[in-house]
Amino acid sequence: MDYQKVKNIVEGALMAAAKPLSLNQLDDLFDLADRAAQQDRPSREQIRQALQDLEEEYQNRGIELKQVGSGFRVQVRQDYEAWIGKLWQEKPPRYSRALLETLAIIAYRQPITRGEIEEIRGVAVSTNITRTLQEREWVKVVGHRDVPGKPAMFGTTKEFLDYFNLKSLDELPTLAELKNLDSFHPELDLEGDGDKKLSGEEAAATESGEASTVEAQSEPDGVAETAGDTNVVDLETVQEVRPEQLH
Amino acid sequence: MDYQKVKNIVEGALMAAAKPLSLNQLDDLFDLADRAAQQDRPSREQIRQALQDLEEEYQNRGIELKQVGSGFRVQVRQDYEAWIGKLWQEKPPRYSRALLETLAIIAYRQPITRGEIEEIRGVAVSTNITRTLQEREWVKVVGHRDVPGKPAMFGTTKEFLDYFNLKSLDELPTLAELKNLDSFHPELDLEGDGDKKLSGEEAAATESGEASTVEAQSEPDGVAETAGDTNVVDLETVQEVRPEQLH
Amino acid sequence: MNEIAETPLPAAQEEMPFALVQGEPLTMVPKDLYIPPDALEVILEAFAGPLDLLLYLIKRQNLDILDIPIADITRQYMDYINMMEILKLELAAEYLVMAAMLAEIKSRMLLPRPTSDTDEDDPRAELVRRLQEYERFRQAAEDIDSLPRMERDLHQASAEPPLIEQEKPLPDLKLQELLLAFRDVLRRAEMFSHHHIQREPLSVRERMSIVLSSLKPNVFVPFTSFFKVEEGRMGVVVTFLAILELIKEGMLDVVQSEPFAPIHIKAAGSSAEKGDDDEGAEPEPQGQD
Repeated sequence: MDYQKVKNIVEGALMAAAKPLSLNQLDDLFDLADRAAQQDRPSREQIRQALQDLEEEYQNRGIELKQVGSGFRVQVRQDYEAWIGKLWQEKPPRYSRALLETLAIIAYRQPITRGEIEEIRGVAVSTNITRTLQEREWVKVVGHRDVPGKPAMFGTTKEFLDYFNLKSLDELPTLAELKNLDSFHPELDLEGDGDKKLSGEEAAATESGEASTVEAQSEPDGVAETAGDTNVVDLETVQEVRPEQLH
Repeated sequence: MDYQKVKNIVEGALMAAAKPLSLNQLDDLFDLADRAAQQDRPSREQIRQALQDLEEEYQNRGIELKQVGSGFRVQVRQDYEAWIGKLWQEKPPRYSRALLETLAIIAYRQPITRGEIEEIRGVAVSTNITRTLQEREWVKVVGHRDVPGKPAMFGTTKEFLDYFNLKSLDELPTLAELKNLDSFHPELDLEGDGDKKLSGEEAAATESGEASTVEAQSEPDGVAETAGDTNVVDLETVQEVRPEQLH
Repeated sequence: MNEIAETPLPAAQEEMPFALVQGEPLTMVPKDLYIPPDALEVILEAFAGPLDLLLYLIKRQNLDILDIPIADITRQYMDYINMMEILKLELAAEYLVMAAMLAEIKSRMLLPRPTSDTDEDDPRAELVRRLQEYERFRQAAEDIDSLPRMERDLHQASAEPPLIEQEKPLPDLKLQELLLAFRDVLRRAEMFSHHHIQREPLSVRERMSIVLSSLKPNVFVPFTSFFKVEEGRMGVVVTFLAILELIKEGMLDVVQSEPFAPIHIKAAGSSAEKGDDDEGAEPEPQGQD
């Protein structure tokens, strides 16, 4: 058999198998029922040579041929992990309406206790929400109100300002400006309508757990555009994994 | 970014993903949070170029780069199937005529309801078939016909194209054109419009064409019947038609 | 004859159930209905419907689909149907509907027709149309079946991915989303009418949080330590207002041992040993909505 063909079959097999193949397994591929093909069978030496040549050919490529415990396999070079890894990157979840409202109330009315937040929102605030906000380091307990039960008072953090690219809370719109948010940021009109639909009972309905995703709100360019979105990464959740095959 | 690196990342991604990747998906790989990396980002043109170069590099190899419905895919060349197929014990699934006919009708006539498929096939389409087609993700409900009962309309998916190695529905084999009775009774046609003027020769051609088929058909029934199937009708008068519509 | 022998079968042929009977005695008996019963069963079950059976009968005799000898075909068709009934094969209702259609065409063919014959007048026209329409898709099915396909002819090439450092991404939040959420809260709570809220500078609120969080339980902090020269006059004013507001809300205790002595501040009620946790003493909110 033409050596180039042997090499191509070996290459094809390694790439089709999606697992390491031993020299024996590769050799077995050439056991064809057809007698003529059988006589034309490559030697083990040729197969070995093919593996060696492939390894060299892959030298400057995105892939490499590696011998591992159970045989030979083609793998993507580790150098490109940063890019390839994005294939497995999950889409970030979205925060619930309840969480957004809670965060906004804390920002504007801090220091404030949970009970006071609930009073403004008109519905209960789950501990999940405050915990998530604290884990995100946007909110912290700044003290305790001196009333029975000594409830914690929440305030926003430096990280909160950084995330939204604010020098101080003064840069947030005033309530008067908020009231006219539509005219203030005309490009927000559409969102405004969408949002209104969600207020009231529906906002309450999304209450349970901030992990649940809120309706996709694609924001147009605007104030928040400047926020350094993607940089915030919780280092503790980083783990090394061998990705499963994408479905 | 060094072009060689771009090419290696594209190659690595196609191989690591183990499924087709669209140009957008490939492009997204280079969206890194790192600002420096971001500035060094390759252009879409470079990515396209990398795909083209990879395709050429694979020219004499065991693999090939193919554009299918949902993007670009590296696949083992069909030439080596005799050997590569030995990697798997089980035989690839086969599909019944009823299923393939249903699939064909959906592919060429989409969007189409079950009732419309049944009208063409002259027999009921079992729910098994539509379920299998949907489970394989070759077919999906693309809408509902606005008639009483609001029957579901089926269409094919990108996965269908992927599976059958097609880039788009345009690449489907052409569908035979219908003949009408006029072409069989040319002498009865009194109105000589452009189309019909040819009918005399056409009929003659058909006759001679069929004469040769007749010979071939004098084989014992079974063989002749199946072998001749396509030839008898289509031999001379059939023109190629592109499948209508698509996407 | 050599050429005939070499006539290749369509590639998809072997996919078809018909292949099962090829080479069987059945194929040796041309144009005759003698077929071994078990082979017949295979054949009959292989028909994908009445149109398929009709096409089979037509092609078997190499007839032109456009000029079907209806009487013959109808007789043969009925023979098959009877056979299927004798063999107690499940007979789809469509086979019988077709039988009725054939009978009707046959009887209409016996009637004299006007000489200015057109398609529409030919009783077979509709049948021919349907047969052709079906046939082209039967062919298309074979064509699709013979396309190179994954698993059977082609295989996805893949390589082991590198070790991936997977980050669990955190949700993104745009400032607008936050502001819009707050606006809706305010609308709901009808807070826009409360002017005192509107006038309150946010920097004071922010400073209140900063002052509070810099206090430790039970530790008095000198009043002056909250004022930083580098913040300028505005900074001093903001801090002062923040502390006044905190005192007013009862969140700070202020102590001065004697007039003009240094003023000290501590968190109100912080004599209670209280962690930084908001859980515990606080009652869980009742009923989520």
